[in-house]
Amino acid sequence: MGVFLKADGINKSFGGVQALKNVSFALEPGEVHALIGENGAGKSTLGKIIAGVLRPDSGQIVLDGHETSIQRPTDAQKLGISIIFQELDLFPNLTVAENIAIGNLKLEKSPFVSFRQLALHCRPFLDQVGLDCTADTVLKELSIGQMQLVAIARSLSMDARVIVMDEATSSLTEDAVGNLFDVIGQLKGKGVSIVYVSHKMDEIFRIADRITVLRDGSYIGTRPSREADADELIQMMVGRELSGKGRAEGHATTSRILEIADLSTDRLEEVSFTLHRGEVLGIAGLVGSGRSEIGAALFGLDKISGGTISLKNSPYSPSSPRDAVRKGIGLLPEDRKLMGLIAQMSVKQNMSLASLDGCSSGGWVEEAQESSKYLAAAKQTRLKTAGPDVEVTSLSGGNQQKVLVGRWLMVSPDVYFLDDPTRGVDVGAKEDIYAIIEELAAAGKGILFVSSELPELLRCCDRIMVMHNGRMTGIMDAMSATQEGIMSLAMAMEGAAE
Amino acid sequence: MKDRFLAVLKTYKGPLVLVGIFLVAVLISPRTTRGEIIFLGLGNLTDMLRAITPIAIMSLSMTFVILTAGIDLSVGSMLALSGVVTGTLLVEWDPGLLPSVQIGTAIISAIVACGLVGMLNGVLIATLGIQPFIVTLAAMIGVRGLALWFSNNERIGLGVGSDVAGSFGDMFSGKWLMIGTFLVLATVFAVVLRRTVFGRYVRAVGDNALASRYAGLPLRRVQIAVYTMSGLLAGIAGVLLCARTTTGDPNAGITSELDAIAVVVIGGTSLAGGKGSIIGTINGALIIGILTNILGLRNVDFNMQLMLKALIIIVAVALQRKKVSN
Amino acid sequence: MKDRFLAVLKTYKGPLVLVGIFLVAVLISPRTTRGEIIFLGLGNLTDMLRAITPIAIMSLSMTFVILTAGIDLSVGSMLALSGVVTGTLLVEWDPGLLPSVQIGTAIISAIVACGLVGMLNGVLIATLGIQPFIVTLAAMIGVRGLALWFSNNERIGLGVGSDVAGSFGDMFSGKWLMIGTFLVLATVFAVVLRRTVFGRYVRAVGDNALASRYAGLPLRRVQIAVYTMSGLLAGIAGVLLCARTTTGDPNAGITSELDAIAVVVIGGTSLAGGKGSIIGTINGALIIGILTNILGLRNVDFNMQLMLKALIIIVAVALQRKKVSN
Amino acid sequence: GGKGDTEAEKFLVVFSQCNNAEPYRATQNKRMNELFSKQPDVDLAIYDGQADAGKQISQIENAIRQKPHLLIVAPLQRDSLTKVMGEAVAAGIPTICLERDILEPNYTTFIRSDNFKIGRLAGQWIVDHLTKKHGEPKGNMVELHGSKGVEGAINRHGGCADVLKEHPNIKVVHSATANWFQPEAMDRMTEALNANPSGIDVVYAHNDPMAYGAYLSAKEKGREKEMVFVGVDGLTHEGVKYVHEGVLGVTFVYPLCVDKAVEIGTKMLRDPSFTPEKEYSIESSMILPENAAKILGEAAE
Ligand SMILES: Nc1ncnc2c1ncn2[C@@H]1O[C@H](COP(=O)(O)OP(=O)(O)OP(=O)(O)O)[C@@H](O)[C@H]1O
Ligand SMILES: Nc1ncnc2c1ncn2[C@@H]1O[C@H](COP(=O)(O)OP(=O)(O)OP(=O)(O)O)[C@@H](O)[C@H]1O
Ligand SMILES: [Mg+2]
Ligand SMILES: [Mg+2]
Repeated sequence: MGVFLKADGINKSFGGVQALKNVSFALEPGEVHALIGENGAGKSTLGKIIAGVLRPDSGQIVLDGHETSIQRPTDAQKLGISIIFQELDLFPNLTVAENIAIGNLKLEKSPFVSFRQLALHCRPFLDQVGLDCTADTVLKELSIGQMQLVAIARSLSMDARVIVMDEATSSLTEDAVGNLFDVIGQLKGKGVSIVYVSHKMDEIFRIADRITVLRDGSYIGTRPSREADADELIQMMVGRELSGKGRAEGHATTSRILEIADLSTDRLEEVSFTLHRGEVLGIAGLVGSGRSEIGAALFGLDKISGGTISLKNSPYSPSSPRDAVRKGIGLLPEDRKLMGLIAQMSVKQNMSLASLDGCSSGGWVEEAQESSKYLAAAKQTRLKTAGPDVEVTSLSGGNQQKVLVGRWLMVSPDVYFLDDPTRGVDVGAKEDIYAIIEELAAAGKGILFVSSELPELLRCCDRIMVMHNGRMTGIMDAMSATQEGIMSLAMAMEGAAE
Repeated sequence: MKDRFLAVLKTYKGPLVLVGIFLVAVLISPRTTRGEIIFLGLGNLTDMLRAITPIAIMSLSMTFVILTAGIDLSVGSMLALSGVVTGTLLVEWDPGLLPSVQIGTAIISAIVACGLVGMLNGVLIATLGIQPFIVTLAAMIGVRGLALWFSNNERIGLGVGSDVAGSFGDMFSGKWLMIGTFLVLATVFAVVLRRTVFGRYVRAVGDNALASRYAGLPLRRVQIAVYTMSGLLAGIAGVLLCARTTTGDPNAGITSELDAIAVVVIGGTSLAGGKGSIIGTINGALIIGILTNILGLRNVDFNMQLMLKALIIIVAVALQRKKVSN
Repeated sequence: MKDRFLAVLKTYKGPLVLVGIFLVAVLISPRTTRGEIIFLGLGNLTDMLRAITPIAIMSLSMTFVILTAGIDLSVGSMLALSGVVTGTLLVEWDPGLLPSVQIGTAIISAIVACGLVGMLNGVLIATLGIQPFIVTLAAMIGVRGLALWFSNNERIGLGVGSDVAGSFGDMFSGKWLMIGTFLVLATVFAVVLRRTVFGRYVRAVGDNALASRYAGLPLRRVQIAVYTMSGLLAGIAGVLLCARTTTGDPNAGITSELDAIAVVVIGGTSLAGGKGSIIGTINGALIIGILTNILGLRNVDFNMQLMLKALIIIVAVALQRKKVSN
Repeated sequence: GGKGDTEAEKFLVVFSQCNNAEPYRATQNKRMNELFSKQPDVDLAIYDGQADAGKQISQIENAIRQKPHLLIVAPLQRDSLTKVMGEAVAAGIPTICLERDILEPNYTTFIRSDNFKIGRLAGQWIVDHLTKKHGEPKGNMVELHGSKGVEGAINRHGGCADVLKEHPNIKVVHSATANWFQPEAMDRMTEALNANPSGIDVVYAHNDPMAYGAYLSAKEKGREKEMVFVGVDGLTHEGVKYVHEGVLGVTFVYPLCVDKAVEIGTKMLRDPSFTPEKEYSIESSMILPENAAKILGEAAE
């Protein structure tokens, strides 16, 4: 088949950073073309240029053999190009339907709005992505995974010929991903092309026809996915061989560090489990199953309405996150932009934020102490940064995540609650994070590890508990667990619970 | 059942606070010698509505401005400019036109002048990227100077005669005309906000500016439009106030920007943008209106009034606020 | 070379604007009969500094408040309260103490009273989760009422005699005392912001409150602290103003909250929180100070002054702003 | 005396006005400009204190530095300006204190008007009016105050209350603060009317715009004949006009003091042998329908 959309010799720089260097990229009709690379390789930038959100410094977008002049997002939309943004840029106070319709030239032809028509219009797309909520739900009431489904529905509703999906599945669970892949299959049948950006190799092999690799803003190569193998792709991405280690060694002891009995909150019902020193306990479940809520309860964010917690063998009931930190709990939040980063602070200041009490005397920041602790944590996380004093937002996603991991390393709590720590993180950085988790376990910490990716749970955890609808539906040994077993527990009570 | 009742209570907190204040006003209202509750008299209720009208009108467009995460501090000065322009064109201009034509010209000139100021605010905010607070603060200072300069530092009296100026005063100070103008404008603004694409853009821009840009919304045009509207409504409020007081006063409306903002915020609109409604703003205007009226009827000492007002604003807002979310 | 020069220009935009305004002031300053540039006279420069001192002092803590993404509209009223308390304790209180002890008591009471008001603001904001704008707006209204009530609606004159009140006026209105107080406070605030844990927290809270909460920062304590500081500094400014005007005036400081906020924003601090500096605020205070001074020296018509001020504020801020990013 | 050494040299006269943005003050400024402009060798500079004592002090300090031949100060507050005016006198600058008192006689001469006296005049007029109306001094009064804590409001109230306290049957049934503003006065008066459905005899407002606003509110309810409106200030195009139109029953001129100041000031500039009195008191005059027309006619010339 012929080339349908072509990006030719694209250059783009932000201040001093050259994000794309003479990158070319071709898309055929009806193909799913994966775009992969490490954090900061330039994938999102290329996607945004295709979608008209950014303008290239030089280079051309050619569509159907015609040069285009895409100046703004609406130009791209008119040409049939739509995009799902990595950072899910949606409108929290608008309804689901309004989020889907906004900026859609076809739906906004008339200056007046009919809610009924809008709801009718949105319904099929919501059904397609499997989002079970009414069209007039206000967006901020959804969980992050559900929001991602809204973003997908929005781009489907654009009737586009090209859809750029920038890490569209980063917060989705297996069933939602399966759903999405069915939709992609149908779209392919209609000749729609998909640019599929992801860090999840298994997904890429499942869905992509061809795979293009970017590294440090440069084009490295394109492979048909049938002929590609993971090791080669990883080598193309990182420019060196990466020794993906196997299953982590167990470090679990029998000394209990955290015991939860019949814990209930507004969104949890009678959850009980025990965490030991040196243990990595995985938490699996579907979108909205209440995994994050366990962290919220532990960290003093949600009011506990029932049950008991004991931490290091003494009763524990946190009054605030500050109290939780004091008592030895650290929480790495699921949304790093919203709940993690202080955008206008430097890398070092972001890292030391939670442990300033330890780098100060009499309220004065001891800069030397802060710097040395920072250096240690940066080293442990293998942080790539231009320096300690650059703004944190100038880092790539994976490195931003490492900054937040480093923040808790500097605090060194007894229990870590890691909520999807590898979300949107590239393969190299993922390995780094797995390694850190193992080091922590070896040091006798207790770790709760929430993830939507079952393979990584199976790989890193000693045991895995499964959540459904705010309840714990099972807990199993990771050695003997299977993906199928976990999925059935995650969905088992569907219907029965209602 | 009880749950449903609680849910309804939660959704309609604003109106409930209003009803509460209304009931308190009824209870503490003085009575006539015949035992009638003065507060509840039709005359008093409409007086109350009219008194709050200029602020309430400005708070409608202020709601839009605040929804875009902006603010307009210049409305008080524009109100004064409008009154001064109206007054001057009615009193010191003798074009030999039909009175109705002259009155029309005066009104339109005043409103357009304020609209232009508002548009200038919008253009500076949208194109230079300066914070709305600072642009409209500068406009508040500068336009006050302009109004004083234009009127030669003097109040322009329209008189109560039957000449052009006097008949303007008669025509446009009617209770129902003022209240009616507000009701029409409120309906228009409510419909625009909820039922038009523009209204959706207004809410979107303040909710998430980056996402708006990504969605290809005409960010700048939306900003320019809301500040222009703010100017136009300040102009209308100024014309009405000029008619009601039969005076174009260059010192009118000092601190009324704060009153208008307070009405919007008491109505539940967030200064962070994105969240709010015209119904809420009407609610806020009524809360302030009733409060001022009943304190006046009871002839409460002015200083005590100030302290009570502070207290009631806090309580009214505290009662409406959502539970502090995590 | 040229690049470096441009880079330096970009980093120091604020001071450059200041230098520009300074140079213009020198150029357009009137001269004495002996040809000396009046603006540059030491007496005039220090007068200029002293004139801006009360606002400048309040703008220091206002910087902290705004860095936490808050705002404090009540500083003008607290300034008045402080003056009234000082005045009353000096004039109407006769405890038979040593004059210096009485003066000390008066000053400390005034500052503490304002600190308590500020703390109340902070507590309401931090615990009830009401928007700072509305809490401090209510405080602005209520505290004005309190000051008027406390002073029985009257200005309290300290007199210029050699009694306790008079000697307080003499002692605390000195030019160097006022300027010195400001310099000391400015240094303290700059150091606190840059070098302490608390300063770090202030910036973090304003940048991303949710993230600060997730990092276990004492969000509420930080908020309560900055509003308390705001009260304390308004109190200090009020004491100095009272000494300088030898009057405790319950109507002092009307609209000075806007002046203080303007100084902070002209100094480059963002009202969205998280970004800003004390150096910037000092810069902003000097820009406003010089501007007011030179317009006064040239005796520009007041209305023209207002319009020029508006223009210059816009230009000063526009010149400092970062290039609007795509 | 001035320092007009050479004939060619101009006289510099500085007028420190406490707040330009007020019609009464604007009228003062205008009148002062008008009168001094008849003397081509006088340069008049008007400084605006913007209702801020600190600012006015700084401006006078500036003025002292320029060594004017005559300094006229309309002080914002009695206490605040005392010291700096003392400095002016000490620097040898002939200084006129205009209209408002300061603590010490730190001036060459004081040209005063007296709000307390005006309040008393108004009170007496009200007593006379009510006596005429009811045969004895009794009746109901509404009082609309200027801004709380401001000298004018305090003394215009105080003077009136001083007279009324002798007449316990004259009751103040409603007393509200309208901050000198007409729109606020209209709203406050509306509330007063609603709270008192009948029987208001007098409305005493601390300035004419408030009195006028009160009239408009009463007229709208058809009750303007029920009561009489008393104002203060008597600016030609406001108070005098209102009285002439029958809107106000009476208003009391708050003297501009400017004519006298220019007369005395001119002598001080030009006649080295002239020594002004320490104080000139300018009496208020009463504007009644009988004399309003004449004053309007004079002003129109
Ligand atoms: N708005 C911006 N301002 C400055 N630098 C930017 C901006 N956007 C991207 N960059 C930089 O450009 C480079 C490419 O970023 P991009 O977001 O395209 O990477 P990515 O491949 O999508 O990474 P990730 O896998 O983390 O999403 C990075 O170095 C990034 O820091
Ligand atoms: N702030 C909130 N207000 C109301 N409901 C919420 C809120 N946050 C989450 N929920 C709801 O609570 C339930 C549990 O959400 P939670 O985020 O814990 O799920 P999760 O298992 O962590 O899934 P995810 O993959 O989305 O993180 C969901 O039904 C979600 O919609
Ligand atoms: Mg990306
Ligand atoms: Mg979650």
